Amino acid sequence: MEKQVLRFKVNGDEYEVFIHPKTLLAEVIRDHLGFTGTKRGCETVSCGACTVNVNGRSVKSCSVLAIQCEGMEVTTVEGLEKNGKLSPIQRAFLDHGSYQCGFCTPGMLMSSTAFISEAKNPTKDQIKESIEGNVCRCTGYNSIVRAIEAVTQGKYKEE
Amino acid sequence: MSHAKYSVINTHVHNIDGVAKVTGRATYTFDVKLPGMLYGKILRSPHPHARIISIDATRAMELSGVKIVVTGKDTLGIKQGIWRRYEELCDEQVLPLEKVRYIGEPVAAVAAVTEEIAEMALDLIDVEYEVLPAVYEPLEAIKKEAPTIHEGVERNVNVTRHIEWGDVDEAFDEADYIREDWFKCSGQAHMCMETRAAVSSFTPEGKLTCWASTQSAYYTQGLLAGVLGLREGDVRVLAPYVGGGFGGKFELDAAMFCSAVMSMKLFKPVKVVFTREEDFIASKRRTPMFYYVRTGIKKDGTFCARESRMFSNGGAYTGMGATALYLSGFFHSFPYKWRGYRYDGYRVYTNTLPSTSMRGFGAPQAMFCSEQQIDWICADLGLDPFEVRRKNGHTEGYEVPGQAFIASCGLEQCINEIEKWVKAKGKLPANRGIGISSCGFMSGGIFNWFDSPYSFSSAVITINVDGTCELHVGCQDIGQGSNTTMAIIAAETLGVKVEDIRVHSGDTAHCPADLGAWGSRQTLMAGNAVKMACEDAKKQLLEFAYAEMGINIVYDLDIKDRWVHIVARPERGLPYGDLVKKALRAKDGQRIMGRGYYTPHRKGMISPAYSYMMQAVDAEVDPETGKIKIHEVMTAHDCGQPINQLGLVGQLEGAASMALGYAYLEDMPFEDGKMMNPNLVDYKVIKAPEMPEAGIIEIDTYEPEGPYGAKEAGEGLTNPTAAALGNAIYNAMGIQMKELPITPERVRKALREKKEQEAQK
Amino acid sequence: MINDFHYLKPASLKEALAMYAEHDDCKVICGGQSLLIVMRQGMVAPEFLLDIKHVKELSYIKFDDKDGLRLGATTTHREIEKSDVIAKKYPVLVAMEEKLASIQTRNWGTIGGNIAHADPAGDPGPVLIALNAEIKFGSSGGEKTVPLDEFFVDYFETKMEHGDLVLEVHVPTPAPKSGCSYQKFNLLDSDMGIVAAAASVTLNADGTCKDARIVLGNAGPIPLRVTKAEDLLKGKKLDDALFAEAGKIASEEAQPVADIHASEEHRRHVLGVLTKRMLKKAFEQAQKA
Amino acid sequence: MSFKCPACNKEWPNSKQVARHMFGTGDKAHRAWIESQGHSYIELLLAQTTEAGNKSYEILSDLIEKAQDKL
Repeated sequence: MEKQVLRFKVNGDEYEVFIHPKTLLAEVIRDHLGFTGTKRGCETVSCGACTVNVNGRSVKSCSVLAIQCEGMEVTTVEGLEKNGKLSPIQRAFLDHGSYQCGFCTPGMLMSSTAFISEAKNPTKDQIKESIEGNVCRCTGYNSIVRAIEAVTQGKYKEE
Repeated sequence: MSHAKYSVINTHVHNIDGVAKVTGRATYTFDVKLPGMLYGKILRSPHPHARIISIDATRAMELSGVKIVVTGKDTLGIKQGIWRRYEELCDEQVLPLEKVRYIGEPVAAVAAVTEEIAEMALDLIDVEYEVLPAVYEPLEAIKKEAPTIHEGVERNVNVTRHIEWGDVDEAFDEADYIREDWFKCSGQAHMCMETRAAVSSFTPEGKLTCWASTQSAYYTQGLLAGVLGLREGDVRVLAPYVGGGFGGKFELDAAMFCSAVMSMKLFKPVKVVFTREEDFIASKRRTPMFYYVRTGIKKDGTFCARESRMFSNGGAYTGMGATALYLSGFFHSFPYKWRGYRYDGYRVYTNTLPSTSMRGFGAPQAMFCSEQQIDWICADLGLDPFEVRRKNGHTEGYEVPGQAFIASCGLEQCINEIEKWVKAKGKLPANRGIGISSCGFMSGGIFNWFDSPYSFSSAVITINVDGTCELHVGCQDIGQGSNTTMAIIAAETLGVKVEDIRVHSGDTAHCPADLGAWGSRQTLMAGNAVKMACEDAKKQLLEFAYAEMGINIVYDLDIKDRWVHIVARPERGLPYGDLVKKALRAKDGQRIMGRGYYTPHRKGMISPAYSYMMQAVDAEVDPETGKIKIHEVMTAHDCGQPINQLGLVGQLEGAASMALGYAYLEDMPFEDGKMMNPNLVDYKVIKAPEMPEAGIIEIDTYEPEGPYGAKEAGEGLTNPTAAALGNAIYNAMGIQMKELPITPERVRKALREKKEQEAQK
Repeated sequence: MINDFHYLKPASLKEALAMYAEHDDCKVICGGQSLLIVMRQGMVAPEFLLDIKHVKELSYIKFDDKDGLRLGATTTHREIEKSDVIAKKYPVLVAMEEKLASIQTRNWGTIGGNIAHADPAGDPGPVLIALNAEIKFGSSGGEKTVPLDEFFVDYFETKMEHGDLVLEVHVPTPAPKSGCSYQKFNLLDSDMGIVAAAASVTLNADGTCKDARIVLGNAGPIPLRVTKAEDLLKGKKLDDALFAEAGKIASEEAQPVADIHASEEHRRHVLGVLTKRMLKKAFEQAQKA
Repeated sequence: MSFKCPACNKEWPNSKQVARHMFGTGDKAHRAWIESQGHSYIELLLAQTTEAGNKSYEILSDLIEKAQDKL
């Protein structure tokens, strides 16, 4: 019940927040730090819109207590872009029209980013499974899969 | 071919909102945060039908942090509805005064300093109900003994629709074969990723600003003004980025209404966001329909007559259901020529979640019945389903008697292309089959039940000194990419590049009124308005060009890729940017401004233009478990001249995923009026692993009424899929699926029945 | 909305056990992938929450040919899925993990947490029981090791008492000429099973069945061993007819409960089909092994 | 010749279209006229859906035709 201090890194910067232990990572990211790129679309850890990366691994930030991330490195969609240069997967999303309403896009990008970082020439099915924790109601996923595929095939380089 | 003709249209153009969306910069109503903002929550009815005896908020108000609790008594109690023109169809008080009619209906709303406190306060509001008998199914609700849901509405019949042409009975007499079937089509949740959300801010000068997740800022403005007793002009609605709509977000919802009511009492901003569960149980849904279909046909495959009866489960209120009732009946005749056609549609009130429009607008249900029955008839008579569809299909210049005129129609080419594709697949392994289904859809409804005094679409384009343009449109981008489509049309018309156009939309204070994003209307209607506005501006520019270039007035001038030139002598001209500077000077500094609008006239009863398509679904059934695997979807599609290449592919694939979900996954089971799966664990939307390849074959036609020959693309694509899957399963296993969704259990049941029948023979 | 709680963060296993022992109304969180959902629904509202996510001693994957596989309780699903040695020696575990929820959940959720949650629809239970796994749990008072198929007591209930933590899962080295396979029946690839079946088969030198285990998922209050079906196979030369017969018996032994996703009849039927198929698959692996 | 709606006097080329208009409108005035002819609006309406054919519309158009000279 007593608040506690949480020290961790978000998008490369040190943050110190004073929170109730019950506060979810998603709440700290959106409400305390104002990184509203991260969305929320359900209460059942089903939709993946809140996906962020913790120490390079994708997690659903609505299913993680922020306090558990003490000392860890969190990356949100705002952290993919480096001084105005978009990351390969972001550019691939643009080229392939891998978004429509855009509400699931930040989560999709974070799942893809984590997957791409560890995938060695994955199959189409592996790519599809890499985003099966993320719901998109608009695109039918195929354009997202094509974008991830293009990046894993080395068609997009870091700028 | 079109590429040669156009420099922007149907080329690879990034969505103009793309960067905002892939970097997290795009802010939705869900993200809006204002200084001093309070958070609202809604108390909902646990009963499907009950009289509200009393509401006591004393305990809630004692909770520290709670600012207000409002009930129906704190509102003007106005019964509202999107069918504003017809009083009897305005039947919904968002906060009801006397009684609740479905589980989840709002009863009271709280605003507090935090969302958590507001949620706690809900448990401290004491409501006394008198529970009333309830009814959940339309065929029960029309019985004499059924409870009355809306006073004075006999037998709970909400709206009826009769469509008829030709002498139906005579046409049936000519038929060699008549087949009758009953079908049951389920509901479906829109399941927008962004749940219903609104932030309202009312200020002492008596003006309301409302950020809303809506498909039509203009409708929201009109409806809010109506229920709050404000002038439309004093209500400003902002629809920033919208996280999906699919037909569920252009009525007045409880987030908009309750936030506004509370803000008006507190003079503070109030934010209300639905939880996913609220979005399931208390928004609205695709209309569940019972269809009786009787079709008469000649031995040679000529269609004679069709007669259909349809009961739809309207739920507690009208919403857009009245339109769905009509369109379902109309598109049930599509895309074929019937000598006699008769449809009687009945929308019946029940004590369930109200049903309304959803992508396809009643047509997916209608096609599920029609396109399957046609295949069964073909099997009964040994006819070729492709041939029969070709023989009876709409053609250019056909008039649907008294209903519609078909100016462009690529149906036959669609059928030919899909036939080729299917034949090329050759023989399939056991338990696997391909099903086909064809249909058409409208490019915007021409009806004005909202009673808008404004033209259906409007646009204003203003040219800055450097040649960049501000394009103001009222049409709403909800993810389908209309802002990009409008930018493309503007750039093509004006002869500039897409990056020269900044699109302003989703703000009633700055953008001209427009009916918004529904009925596949924006590309054609808003597109025409944008084209007209840009032609207006271009004409003004070219007047200066003639003077500037001092050429013979018989020459034609044009602008392409920022180059103003003589059409016959393209090398002779001047840069567009220079011309704009000169024109500005010549007009005493007035900016060049073009205006355009579109209002349909003499375009029949439904729509100015119709898209056509045929779709094939390749699916496999596990004969032991009944589980369905979709291998591939292929669609041949006539949307006139494609405008936005990437957007079109996205619409096709998105429609396929939503329509496949409707066909075999998504269901909204109710028990005693309670939805049993109001969450994303139990409500099954398709995910990446289930999504098959969904290809598209574009059939180029030219629609004279559309901008650059364009018509609808995206919504209609939801129509054929359920039927195509049904036909695939019929071809694979010889079973007829008459109920949606096609679940493994239903497949097994059908397989069992088939075995039993064969055993009897 | 999550109720308030006191947050306990032990630095070591010893401290964790001590803290758990001295706090009565206390729940343990590690990945929390199941716990936080029920806490958000207010169904679980402990006064204390003991976080063992950072107890490093419990996070390990050890294997040697004699002893077999040892998984520390806080090992994540994703670590198991990505382990080369597990892929080589226990491919069925990797296959099971690949279909367990989503990558995000597997990245944060742990094997110990999953088993302690004791959801009869959980994936690891049936597979590990088919592999003859045993589980070690303990409190400040001492440790116990029991076969996993004796660990589950009822829906969301295990043999563990207050103060007990899951410590380790031990999977023996697979016997020669044995195979094991698992499949769940669901509508979406990432869903829990509407029902599921795991089967393991071990053959004698002469090719007859030495041992068989059949464990059903979401077919009763616990991961359900269907011993009648198992006994049918032992000592026999296995063939499709026997697999089908075993499937029939399994579907009769099962105790599935109907919900909106499937009737009891459909669940029983599919359990029979899955049992038949998994036995055949396990048998074919055993022949190859 | 054209046919008038006995309730609101709107005109159509044939009586079936008038019947359709009366069912479609279904407001008090139109219901009242149908009731005055000894029929129940709602019963006719439901008969139209629960039975094949077009009986209700035929019954109503007959009534409308008979009523024409009185208009």
